[in-house]
This record gives sequence, structure tokens and C-alpha cells, in this order.
Amino acid sequence: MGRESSTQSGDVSIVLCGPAGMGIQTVESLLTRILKQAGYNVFATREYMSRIRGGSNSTEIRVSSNRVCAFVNRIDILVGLDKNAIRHLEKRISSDTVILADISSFGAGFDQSRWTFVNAEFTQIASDIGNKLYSNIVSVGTITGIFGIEEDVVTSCVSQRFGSKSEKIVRENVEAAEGGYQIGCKLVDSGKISIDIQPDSSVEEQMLLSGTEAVGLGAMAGGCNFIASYPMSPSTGVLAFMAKHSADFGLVVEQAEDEIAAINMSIGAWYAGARGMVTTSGGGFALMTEGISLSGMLETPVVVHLAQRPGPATGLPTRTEQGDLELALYAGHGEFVRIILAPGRVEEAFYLTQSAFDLADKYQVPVIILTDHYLVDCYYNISCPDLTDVKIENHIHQTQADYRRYELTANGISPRGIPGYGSGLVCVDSDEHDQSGHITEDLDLRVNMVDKRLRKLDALKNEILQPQLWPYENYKNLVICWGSTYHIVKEALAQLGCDDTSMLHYSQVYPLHPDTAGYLNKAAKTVIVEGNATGQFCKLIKLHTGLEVDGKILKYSGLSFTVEEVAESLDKMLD
Amino acid sequence: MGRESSTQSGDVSIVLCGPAGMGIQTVESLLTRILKQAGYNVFATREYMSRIRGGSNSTEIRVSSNRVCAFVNRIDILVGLDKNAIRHLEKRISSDTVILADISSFGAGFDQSRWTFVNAEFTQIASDIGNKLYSNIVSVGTITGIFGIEEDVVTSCVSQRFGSKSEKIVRENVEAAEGGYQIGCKLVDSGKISIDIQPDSSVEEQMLLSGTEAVGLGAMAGGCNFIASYPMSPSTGVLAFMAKHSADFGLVVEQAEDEIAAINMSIGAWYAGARGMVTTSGGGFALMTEGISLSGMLETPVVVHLAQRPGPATGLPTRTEQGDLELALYAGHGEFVRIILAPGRVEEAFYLTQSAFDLADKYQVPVIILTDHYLVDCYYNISCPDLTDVKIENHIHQTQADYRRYELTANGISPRGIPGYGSGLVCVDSDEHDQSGHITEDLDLRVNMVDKRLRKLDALKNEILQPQLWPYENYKNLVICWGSTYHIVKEALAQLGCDDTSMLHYSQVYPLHPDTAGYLNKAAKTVIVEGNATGQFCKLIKLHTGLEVDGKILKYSGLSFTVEEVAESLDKMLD
Amino acid sequence: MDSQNFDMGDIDIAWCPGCGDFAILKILKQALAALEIAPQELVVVSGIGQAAKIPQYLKCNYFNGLHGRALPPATAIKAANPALTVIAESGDGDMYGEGGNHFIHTIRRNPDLTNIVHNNMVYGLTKGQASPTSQRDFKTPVQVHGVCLEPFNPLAAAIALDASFVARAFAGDAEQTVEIFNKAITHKGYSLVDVLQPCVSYNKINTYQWFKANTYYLDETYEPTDRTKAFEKACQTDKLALGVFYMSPEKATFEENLVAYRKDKSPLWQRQPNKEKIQNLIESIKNM
Amino acid sequence: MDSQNFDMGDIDIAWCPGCGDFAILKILKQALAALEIAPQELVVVSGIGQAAKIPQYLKCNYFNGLHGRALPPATAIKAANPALTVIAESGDGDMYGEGGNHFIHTIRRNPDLTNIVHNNMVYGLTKGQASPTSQRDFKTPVQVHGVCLEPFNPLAAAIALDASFVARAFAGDAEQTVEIFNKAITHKGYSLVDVLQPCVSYNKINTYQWFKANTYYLDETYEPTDRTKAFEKACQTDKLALGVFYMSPEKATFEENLVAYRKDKSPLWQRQPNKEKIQNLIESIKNM
Ligand SMILES: Cc1ncc(C[n+]2csc(CCOP(=O)(O)OP(=O)(O)O)c2C)c(N)n1
Ligand SMILES: Cc1ncc(C[n+]2csc(CCOP(=O)(O)OP(=O)(O)O)c2C)c(N)n1
Ligand code: SF4
Ligand code: SF4
Ligand SMILES: [Mg+2]
Ligand SMILES: [Mg+2]
Repeated sequence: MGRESSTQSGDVSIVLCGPAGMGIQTVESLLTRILKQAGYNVFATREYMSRIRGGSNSTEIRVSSNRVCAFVNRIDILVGLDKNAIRHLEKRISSDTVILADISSFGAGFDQSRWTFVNAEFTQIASDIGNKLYSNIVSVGTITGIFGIEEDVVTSCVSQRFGSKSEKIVRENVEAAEGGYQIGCKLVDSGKISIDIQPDSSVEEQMLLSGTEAVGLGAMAGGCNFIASYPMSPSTGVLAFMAKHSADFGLVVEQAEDEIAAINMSIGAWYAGARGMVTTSGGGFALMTEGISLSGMLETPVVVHLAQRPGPATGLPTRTEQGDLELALYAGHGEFVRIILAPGRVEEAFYLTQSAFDLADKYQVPVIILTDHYLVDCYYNISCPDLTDVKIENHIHQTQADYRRYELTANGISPRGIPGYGSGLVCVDSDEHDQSGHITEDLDLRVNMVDKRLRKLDALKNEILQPQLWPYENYKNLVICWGSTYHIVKEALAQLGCDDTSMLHYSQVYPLHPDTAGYLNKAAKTVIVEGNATGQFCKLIKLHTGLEVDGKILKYSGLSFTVEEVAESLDKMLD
Repeated sequence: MGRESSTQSGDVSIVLCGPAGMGIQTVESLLTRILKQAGYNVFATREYMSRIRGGSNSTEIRVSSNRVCAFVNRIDILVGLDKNAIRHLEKRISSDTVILADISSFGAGFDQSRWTFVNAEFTQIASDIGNKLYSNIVSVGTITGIFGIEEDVVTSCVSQRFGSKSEKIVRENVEAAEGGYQIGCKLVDSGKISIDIQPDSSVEEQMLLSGTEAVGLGAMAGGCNFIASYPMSPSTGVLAFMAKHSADFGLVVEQAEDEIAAINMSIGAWYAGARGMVTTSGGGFALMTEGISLSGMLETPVVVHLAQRPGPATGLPTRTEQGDLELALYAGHGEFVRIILAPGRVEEAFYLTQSAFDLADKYQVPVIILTDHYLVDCYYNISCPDLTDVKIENHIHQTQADYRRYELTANGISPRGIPGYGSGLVCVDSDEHDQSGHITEDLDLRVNMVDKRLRKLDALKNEILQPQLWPYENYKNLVICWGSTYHIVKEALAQLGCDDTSMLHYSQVYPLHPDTAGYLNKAAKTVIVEGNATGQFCKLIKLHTGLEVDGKILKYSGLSFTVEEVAESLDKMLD
Repeated sequence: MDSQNFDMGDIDIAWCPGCGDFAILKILKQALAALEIAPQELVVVSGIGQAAKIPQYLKCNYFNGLHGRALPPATAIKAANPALTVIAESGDGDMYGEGGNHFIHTIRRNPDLTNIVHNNMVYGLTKGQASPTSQRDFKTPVQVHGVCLEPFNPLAAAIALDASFVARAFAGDAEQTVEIFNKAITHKGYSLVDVLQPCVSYNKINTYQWFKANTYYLDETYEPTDRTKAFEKACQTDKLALGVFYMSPEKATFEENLVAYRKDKSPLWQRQPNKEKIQNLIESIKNM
Repeated sequence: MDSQNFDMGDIDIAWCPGCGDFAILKILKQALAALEIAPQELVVVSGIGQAAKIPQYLKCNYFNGLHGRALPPATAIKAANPALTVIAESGDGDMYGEGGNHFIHTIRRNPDLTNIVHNNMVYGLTKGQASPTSQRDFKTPVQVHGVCLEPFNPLAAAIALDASFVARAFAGDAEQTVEIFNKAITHKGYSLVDVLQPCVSYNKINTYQWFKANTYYLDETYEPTDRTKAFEKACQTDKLALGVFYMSPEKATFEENLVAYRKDKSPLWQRQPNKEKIQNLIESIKNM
């Protein structure tokens, strides 16, 4: 293929495309595991429609000599499982793309002239084995063949994957993979395709982890033992992850009747000493708004995972966006303190979710973990999260008989008791209350209580995460981003190779780090990269620093940024 | 009294205080009507606890030669209906305050030495007539006697008020008023109290109107014919107002099961061609957040009356605050356009509510009318709203067979059809949709649709209300405020009498008027007056202009600003 | 009228092949055609879910609103223009889960609309979590150890709320379901039709076969006016009866109760604010 | 135990003199004392309203949350620490209006808590609008022409949802109501006690006298295990029966169903994340 002599050598982007229900996800997960086992760096991201069958969905798998963790527009090898795949990805197919497809199955009259097609009889081989449905496994085999992975590794992975099924099924799947493997080898032998990627020895000790799993694992590491939520894409995976491990880890996992119940349950759980969370998306979070305010007033912590998707309203349920930052910032009536984290990487999703529980507990405020469809859904090889240094914090106080839940303190934080632990009574009240938690109409006390609650903002200022500056301490241009775009912007910068440009990435968006103005003032030119239409983070920066960002790269089509488009836009803006 | 020779001459502040359930509201409404009928300028505002009986509630009635429309701290005459009244208002009582009370009823040992008490046997007279409960009417009589209002006017007002009751009750009330009247006359004769206030000939043609009534009337004038809401203080009055007139005006008025139902109903009503509204407060509005986003996506208008009270959560249900501005600004997931109006005066509450319906209809966006407890609850004499110049707008289009609800247009506004009017079909969709309103996964179209929806912001920019600058075109100091504080700030400035200071009042807070920066830049010093703890409007100004306001006068005790405290704070800040 | 009047032509339907939703769509078209309802006079209101996509595939006016929120706008649309035929149609999760409170109170309100619920006992669109009607022990990626909540019994609940019309149907039986839809749509007042609908992708328990084996029709002698009997029938869950369970004693509809239509029958959109009347009201407040 | 154990001393109570809420507070204290429940082991969860103020006047742990949202935190508190006695107590508007969806689904969930509803058939705190249980034709400042919705029948609804324990009591009869509270609190699983409560300020129809004249007790022979009979009784609204209407066949409670307590009975707050186990899970995901 054209790639081998191009600068992309050492980095291949394989895209699989077909209708929902045709097993692309199986292909993807099998293939990424085999590739990872074979020692390759792997990255995978999907884009799909809000439907269970039909339509056109695709998965991008990047395989590379060096670690890659970002979505690229470029397609080096396209495995098209049906005819629509080609139309669906039209804009991304270039003259360098090799399209691997069983063209005979596309029907007569299919125009092969426009691009480089390589015929691969996925369907034929599958049918020979006994079921057309195996054609996806055949394609897995083909790719592994092209990569020249040891056949043993392939067959053992395939048997492992289907190990719980009948012997016949395992055998047939293995046959399918082997059949595909032969095709792959032949393609390489014939010179139609060749790949030049080196295994990376550090990959072996690493793991493939998605953002969803990272949030789930992070929650568990943060002591989360209660989750109540209502299903909503793309947040449901975290609920399912917790459910899967509930018996083993002793977690209470409940699907609530609606999001309002979910957040009120989680706040209730915290009140009783559990560490509760909810996972939701924009529409569900909107319904939790009153609950966020409740957490602020009760000073009963809560952790909310808000996985963004494009709005308004139902919007595009299976797509991505960074459009709910302002909602997260201002949700809830009245005034109180909150913390908003926005992990940029899968590893960070783990560590920040872990710490979210400690922060919530320590400051007795709602903590929102702001991810998005892109981050929760993608995965790549990362160093296994290490718990050695994770400190298990515990901020619950045993009460005395004279315990007062809302004692006025210098830093605004009152020791938090829980019912049934100590001789005191724990009274929390959504009305304005006195120190004991009883409703009050004393308006001087009201002012004291507002001040106390807001004072926590000062208390937590020491723990605001430093934004990450990369690669240069000194720069002419500064590219600002937050949340899931970390690797995309980083790779774009690497691609551009400017020596005067740095990225400033925020994984805590609120409170905004006080050094922000300093970073911006050092730059001659600032550009922001955000996945929304109005530049919400830009506005937050302006609000806190008074500084206007010079350029905006915004995207709100429902797809994540690609490395190329960020690079291209930056290239135009920075000169 | 001390007043008569002081600068407050021509302006008396009478405060009535007693427990809930003791008829203060009757006293207030009767007294204000009598005073207004006698040709005095009248202003009334209440503060009360969240309970039906007991506690201490008070009403301030200002009577004045010139129009006054703002809450003052000063109490000239305090009518204390029970002992607690004195304690409750302690901080506001000064050596100039005359306390009118039936001290015998306060029990033995009551310390009269600290302030100026004037004994008035309200209870005795009431008991003589046959029921202690009449003592509140006796106090009404007393005040009218002090003012030297014609006794006829008093008795006829009292009879009118109780006209629907039995003859005996009417008679006894009249007797009670007369008894009180005599006390009042005696107090004047004895020189213990005297008043120097002139009737104002312009009052006769005016009306007493509360913010609640103004919003309700404005809605009716705006063509509102549908309201669904859930009771919540202080917003319920508007629902009750509409209910009261529903039969006469052919309005659909429904108490919904919750706020979510309420907003979804109102949006549904607009879809079918009605003009719908909801009335709510912060907590209820929080629950409507998803619905606001729905309105944004469907481009189906909705008008929301949001009457603020102190939060977070339940907060102080019967108190006031301007703490939900940011909630109103950012409620709803995803990005779309909204309009937020914040009337500063009762008259304006009428006119702006009227226009809210036209704006919503024209731009097909949610329009929020942001009031607060103080504004909806207070009343004063205003010129009767005049509908002569009110244009009845109608933006509904008859559909043709090929009608497409979301036609892409230059200004973002697509002609809005309704079902059953024309040969077309009207399809609205909370998912991202094509021009016909059908769900789409076409991501280019998605971008077009986002752009179309946001384009409406440009379209409506020509209609942003100019903030009101008063009194000087040229100023050194600029005092910025929004919403209900209009008259308070204005009177404070008048009191200060600086000739280099102007007020800039916003009755549309979003979109913010583009001249804002210009106004601020002209000032050497800017100060904001806001009823919240974090300066939310200040932040909005910073966000849109980059300008920092120099000083902030904030209040969040649950009570409205008083003229004096604003004057005092300004005095300190502006020198 | 031919049911083709409601066809959308060559469109891409997002349901899985074999899904019971296709059957319900077809049945709905037949019922509407039989009742001669013009697409222009029809409004279908839905929430979010697979079932809720139905108006997208039907020639009609529609309001495809928020998840769980079909009934409030449906009620309002009917109240704003009583001449319209209003159908509120969605899935079991939408109507009985997220929308449960509206379900209760809409029944109390009794607007003259038809509430069709595609009851597949699962959340289809979000990939197979339990719905309120999922049966005990039903396993899903979230209910990994099986459902342990009491399944929601929509018929018993509706009868307890004295709903005006309560029926259950099965998507697999077009003929009788068309009948039931006809009755429900022509019935004055709120009518509930809970339609058993196989989800071929995520409910491998309550399949076509299962429904066939576990349902039967109420017989000719069954009297749907006896509330207690209807309740008893509804509580019987070993076998699920199909047909019209209950019709309450006639009561006024929500729209009939609205004072807005006492003097004026025109829909709200035809009304303009009456300046003179408002001015009179202002005057009367002035003189109060 | 003496019921004074639950007294708060000399506090200002915001209820109107004569309000039925005082009676319920007293009855609750008596029941709690009779059951020897320590204030420290008790959590009362309420929403917002007059009734919802009850924990403010009781010596206990409490969670006075949002309007309509008492049941979700109550369920969670019980789930987080099953050793606590949890009572969810609020008004009719709170539980059946704003909180209607939680009412339905909490019953399905069956946590072992007691749900006491002060049913005064009106919204007291917000000054007298109709509540879901307001009777037809009840006039208020919002329902100016009288209520025209079907009154919500909480007992019939709870029985339709197969609630574990369903009772109705009258605030005016301390003796028998203490009995009913005792039964409800000791009952394993969700128990509903709908308490008829006069609101002297805003409900001039359903007064003490009215309730006395319009209620009677279920007699000794009444069997609360027959669901259909119970439903029939619940539907009878000319006279309102008092007592325990229904007890479902025994079912596992929500907490009993939680896998979190399968191996470990300790409340959640005593648990710490097990680093080693998590590290093992990470390892197993790595090798997947
Ligand atoms: C507020 C909100 N919460 C959650 C969702 C996600 N969601 C969409 S459809 C659905 C459930 C669908 O189940 P059901 O109503 O039974 O319809 P089905 O797909 O089974 O036909 C959910 C949870 C949403 N769109 N909005
Ligand atoms: C979200 C929200 N909506 C509305 C309110 C206002 N509100 C407070 S109590 C109440 C109703 C109270 O009625 P009920 O529950 O019957 O209690 P009662 O006062 O009669 O005892 C309402 C509507 C609120 N606090 N929060
Ligand atoms: S997931 Fe189930 S309900 Fe949804 S379309 Fe597929 S079969 Fe039908
Ligand atoms: S308003 Fe009614 S319910 Fe509330 S305290 Fe007074 S009497 Fe009781
Ligand atoms: Mg379903
Ligand atoms: Mg009540």
C-alpha cells in the first residue's frame, strides 16, 4: 500500500464499517486484543447511529509503533462490510486508502473504479464454514494476517473469546479466523498490502482501557459503593460496569425510575455514610439540577459523572460534544460551591474519578466529572493504574451528643457525622437552617450560612489541578483545550512540529486555575480548541481572567475533532 | 412625631407587624386602598415567614406626597399587633419611631422605656364590639384617623370590603374602624402624632397594582391563553390571577402534577398554536431545565415567569433574592438562544410580560421573565396600563402541502405552522432533525441546524431593550442594577443627591445590550447593586465586555435592599 | 380510507428487522384509515425510545418530545385544540418509568386522547436494560443478577386510577389489535392500550412465541364495566388477558371541564387578546 | 420507652393551632417509644410542606430534602445502612403529586421503610391549592371553579402495585393510629400509612367532623391478605375505611435483594475500597 513509504509509516489507521448488528464491535474488540497481545500500540474509537440494527457504523483502529491515542481522519485500510460503508465514509477515503471488501457481496454494478479496492472473500469463506455471519471473524483473520501476527496468537485469542460457547462454535470461529488469516498473508505476499509497524516492548505490561472502564474503576478506587442512575447514552456503560462488579465488590447498584430519583438517592446514600455517584448525560443532568442545588445546601456530597453528547434536548444520542460545560457550571438554583473535573486521558479518567470522591467528601460539595462520548467510548493501551500511592481518605466524624451538623467554622467545612455512628443526631435540611440543621428564619444566620457555604471555595483553592503545559515552558502560541481533546491536540501539535507552540490542557475546569491569566499573558497568540459551537470554556476564561482568546477552533457536528483538522486549523491560525 | 420637621416630611413609613393569621394582610390591603382613595401616593411591601399561623410578619406602607415605590428601613409609625412585633423589628426601630400598640395586651412587665410608645386600645375596642379579632380593623381606623381622612371614605371602604359578608359582620367592622378612627383623631389632637402629607391629584386616575397582577395582566395582554404550573412561592400568585379570570377571558389554566409536566404542557400548547406560559421559582425552574432545552431544540416558544427566592434548594420560601440569574442564563443542555427580561417596575412587569409573548413567538425561543419575591409582592400606585399602542402580533403561518417546519432560512427563523391550520404537516423533533422535522444522522445537516438555531441571536439583537440611564447623560459614577432594585437605587441616588452619579438599570439582562461597554467606559467608577452573594450580573457584564465593575453592593439575607443601605453603601464607595 | 394514506414512502426505518414495532405501525395505520382520520387532523405525541420513533414513520403531525414526557404536551395539544385527534405513543420505559408521574395524573385528568404503549418489557433504544414491566429475574447488563423489583402492572394501576378506558393488545395479532385501537381512539376520554411487543434484539424471554403462549383473549361474556373484576383480571399475570379490561362510568373529559370553552368553542390559536375587556379589568382593579 | 424521649423541648412549631399535624407528631412519638426505637437509630426523611416539617419537631436524625423527593433518599439511606429505622413522611402533595413517580417505583422496590402520608387533601404550606387527593368540586384560589380531576386514590394505587403493607388512619384517633403505626413500622418491607389529617386553615370541607362522619374501621373479620377485596374496599369512597387494608404475600425487601450484603453485612460507611481486589480486577481486565 501507499502508506509504507509515506511518513505515516509506523502508524496505520484501519477502519471497519458496516451496519449495526453485523458484529463490528466483536471485530473491534477481538482485533484490538490480538494486536495488543502481539505487542502493538492500539487505539480504537467508534462512531455510530442511534439504532440497534442497520445504518452505518464504523470503528477506527490505529496500530502503531509508538503510542497513539487520538482520532485521525485518515483511513489507511478500510474494511467495508457492506456497500453502504463506502458511501458512509466517502469523505475520509483518499487515493491512499486501501479498501478491503468482499466486492462480490456488494451486488452487480458496484463501481470499483474510484478507489483502490482489494477483494477479500469474507462472505465466501464464512459461508463455506457454515454461516455468513462469520464473515466478520474472517475479516479479523485477514487483518492479523496482514500484520503477520503469529497464527497461534490469533487462534488462541479467538478460542478464548468464544470459550463460553459450544465447541462447534469455537471451532468454526477459529476456522473463520484462519481462513481470513490466509487471505491476509496472500495479500502481503502478492505485494498488494504491506505494513511496517514495530511491536513496542512496553505494551506488554500495559492494558487496554476505555474511558468508561476508567471512570468505573476510578470510582471503585475512590471508595464508591453506591450508584443509582437512569440509562442514558453515553453514560450507561459506567452503570453497567459497576453492576458487573457489584457482587464481588459489595456495591449497591440501582437503576432508578428517573434521574431525579437517581441523584436524590445518591445524596441520601452519602448522608448515610456511603460514597454515592450518578452517571448521566446532558438531558438527565438537566433533570438533576434541583438535586445539585440540594447537595449544595445540605452540604451532603455527591459525585456526578456527566458524559456529554450533542444537544439541545435529545440531540444526537450516540455522538459527541463538549456542549454542557456551562450547564455543569451553573446548574442549580441559588449559590454554592462545586468542583468540575474534565479528564483528558483514559488514565486521568481513572485518577480523577478516584479523587472526585475524596474531594466531595472533604469539601462536602457536588463534584462533577465531565467526560463525553468520545472519551468514554474510546480505548487504548495505558500503563495499568496503580493504587499504591492512592490514599484512602475518610472524612466521616463520630458524633457526640451535642453534635451540630452545620457548625460555623473558619473554612466553612463542618465535621460531617452520619446517622448511627455516635451519640449525636444528624439533621440536614434543604431550607435555610441553623447550626443544628433546623429550619430558621433568622436572617442574620442566613447570611452566615451563605458565607460559610461559599467560604469552601477558598478552602479548596489549594487543590485545583494545574493545567498541563506541553511541550515548551516558553511559547509564542498557546493552544488551550480541556477534557477529551488532550491527545488530539497534542498529536496535532506534534504533527505540525512548531517549536514555538504549546498546548495548555485543563483537566479541572472549575474552579479555574489561578495561573490561567499568567499562562495566557505569556503567549503572543492564543487559540482554543473546543467541541461546541459557542466556545464555552473560552467564556469561562474570559470571565475569570478578562482575557479574550485570539482564535477558536470549534466543532459541533457530533464527531470528535480529528488530529488532521486541528493541525490544519492551527496551521492556518498560527503563522 | 419627630418626622414632621425632618427631611422625611411628606413621606411616612408605617409598618404593621404581627403573627401570621392575625389579619395583617387585611389591614394592609384595606389601608392602602383607603389611602389611595384619599389621594395619597402609596407603596406597600411585606416580609413574612414560611408559615400560616404565628411567627412575626410585617408590612411596610409608605404614604407620601410624591410618588414612592421603594422599601425603606426607616419606620415612622410602627403598629405592633403583638409583643413579638417589637423584637422582630428591633433593628429598624429608632428614636424617631412612634410605636402604636395596645400595650395592655402585651402583659405585665413589658418594658416601654426604650422607645416611644403610644398606647392605643385596639383590643379593648374590638372586645367591646364583640370580638378581639377586630383589633386589626381598629388599627386601620386609627391610622386613617391620624391621616385625617374623611370618615366617610373610611367607612365606605370598610363596608365595600366586607360587603359580601353578613350585615352584622359589616356593621361590626365599620364600628371597629370608627372606634379606631377616634383614637387616631385623639392622638393628633393631643399632639402625640402628626402627619404632614399632601394628597396628589394624579393619584386618582392611577391604580394600585402588584408585580404579580402586572405579570398576569401583561400575560393576558400578550395573548397568553394557556398556563400550566405547579404552586411555588412566590410565583403562585400569577397562576391564581390567571385562574381567577379564566372563565371571563377563556384561558386554559391547569395546575400540573409537577414542574416538568407544566413546562412540557406549555410547550405543547404553543405547538398547537396557543400562547402558553409557566410561572415558577428557582427549584421549580431547575426541574424545567430539560424543558427549556426542548423549547430551544423544537424552536417551539415558551414563556417562563421565574420569580426568584433565596436558595439553594428550598432556602427561604417567602423571602427575596436575585440569585437565579445564572441559572436562567445557562439552564438547559446544549446550545440555543434565549431571552431574559427582568422588569424593574410594576408597570414594566406588565409591558415586558406582554412583549415576552411576541418575542417568543417571533423568534421561536424560550423567553424568561425574571422577577423576585420583592417585585411580585409589592404594590404601589401606577398609571393604568394602556393597551392602545399594544400591537397584537401573530406569527403563525398557514401551511402548504410541502410545508417544512425547519426550513433553513437566512435569519434562522423558519415559518411556524401549527397542526390543523393548512394542508401541511407540522413535525417537531427533539432529536437533531432535517428541514421537515424528521430525525437525522446527517452530520453536515446537524451543523447547519445548530447554526440556524444560533443565528436567531443576531436576528433578535435589534430588539434588545436599552438599559435606562438616570438622571444624567454624563456622569462620573455609574451605579448598575437590574430587575427589582430599580426604584430602590433610584431613590437612594435621589437621597444622596450627587450630581455626578447616574443609575444604569437593565430590564433585559440577556442578550446584554451592546452599548454596555460604552456606558461603563464613560464612568470613572462603576458600582453594581445586586441581590445575591456572588455578583452574577457583574459576571455577565465582565463576560460580555471584559470590564470589571469597581464596587459591589450585594445582599442575600432574604430581605430586599432598603433605600438607606444602598444610599449609605454608595456614599462610602463614591467619593 | 386506505392505510397507505399514512405511508411515508421509501424511508429508512431504524428499527431492527422483525421488531414488533413494525407490526404496531401497520396496525395503527389500519386503525386510522378505518376511522377516516386525516393526517392533518392527527397529532402523534411521543417521547424517546424505539417505540417513540413511530410518528417519524407515519404521515401525521407530530411532537416528538423528551423521554418520558409525551403525555403532558399531548394533554396540552388536545386542550389547545380539541378538534385534533391526539395519540400519545411511546415505550414502556418512557410511559411507566421516566414518565410515571404523568401517567398517573393524566389518567386523573382524563383528556380525550389515546395512550398507546409499546410494552416490550425492556429498554430497547438504550440497549437492553430492564424497564418497569420487565419480569422478575430478567437479566441485563445493568440488572446482572436479574430484576428483583415487582413488575409494574399498567392495567391494574390504570384501573386503580379509574382510567376511562383500559385495554391490552398484542402486536402479533393485527386483526384484533386494530379493533382495540379503533375502540380506544373512538372512546371519549383517556384510553390506555398497553401493547405487548416483542423486542427481538434485547428481550429473548418475552418473544413472539412466549407472548402467544402466555396470552388469551377476554371472552364475549366479559363485562368491562365492573372495576373489581377488571382489577382481578389485571392482577392475573400467569396468563395475560388481551382485550378491553375496563371502561369507567362516563365522565367529563379534561377539555369539557375547561372553562376556556364555555362560551367560545374555537381553538386557542384563533383567539386574540380582547383589548377592551382587558382594559375593563384594569379599570375594575383600579376601583377595587 | 417514654415518648418524651422524642421531645425537642421548648421549640417554636410553625403549624397552625389545631392542625392535625400536631396529633400525628404525638402519635408518631408514642409509636416510636412503644417500639423502643432510639432516636440515634432512626432517620426520618421528608420533603417540603407542612407535614414535611415533622422531623424538625422530633428528636431524631433527619433528612429534610426536596419537595416530592422523600422516598429516593429514604430508600438509599436504608440501602446504605439497613440497621437504621427509616420513616419517609410527608404530605399528600409531596408524595402523590410532585413525588408520584417515586411513590410507584418505591413500592415496586419494596425497601423496608414506613411511608407516612399526611393526607389533608390540600396543599397547606403554599396556601391552599388542590392536592392530588382533593375531592371533586373543592374550590381554591387556583381551582376557582372547583377540582375536576379524579381524586388520587393512594390505597387503590398501592394495592394495584402490590405494595407490601397498605393502611389508612385518621389523625383524630390517636389510639388506633398508634396501633397502625406500630404495625407499619414493624412490618418488613414497604408500608404505606395514609393518614387523614384535617387542615384547619385551608380545608374547610374535610374537617375533623367530616372525617369522623365519613370514616369507619375495618372490622375484626376483615382479612388484609385478599388483594381483590382490599382493592374493592379501597375503591369505596362514599365512606372511608380505616385500618390495614392489605398485606401482600411476603416478598424480599430491596435491601435483602442487594448483592452488596451477600457476603458482608456491614453498612456501607464501614467499608473501605480493597486496593488489592481492585488491582486484581485491573490485572484481569489487562489480560482480557
Ligand atoms: C432524560 C432522559 N433520560 C434517559 C434517556 C435515554 N433513553 C432514551 S430511550 C430510553 C428508554 C427506552 O425504553 P422504552 O421507553 O421502553 O422504549 P423502547 O426503546 O423499548 O421502545 C432511555 C432510557 C433520555 N433520552 N432522556
Ligand atoms: C420543586 C418544588 N415545587 C414546589 C414547591 C412548593 N411547595 C412547597 S410545599 C408544597 C405543597 C405542600 O403540600 P403537601 O405536600 O400536601 O403538604 P402540606 O403542606 O399540605 O402538609 C409545594 C407545592 C417546592 N418547595 N419545590
Ligand atoms: S431493539 Fe428491540 S424494540 Fe428496538 S427496534 Fe430492535 S427489536 Fe425493536
Ligand atoms: S395550613 Fe393546614 S396543614 Fe398547614 S399547619 Fe395550618 S392547618 Fe396544618
Ligand atoms: Mg421498551
Ligand atoms: Mg397536604
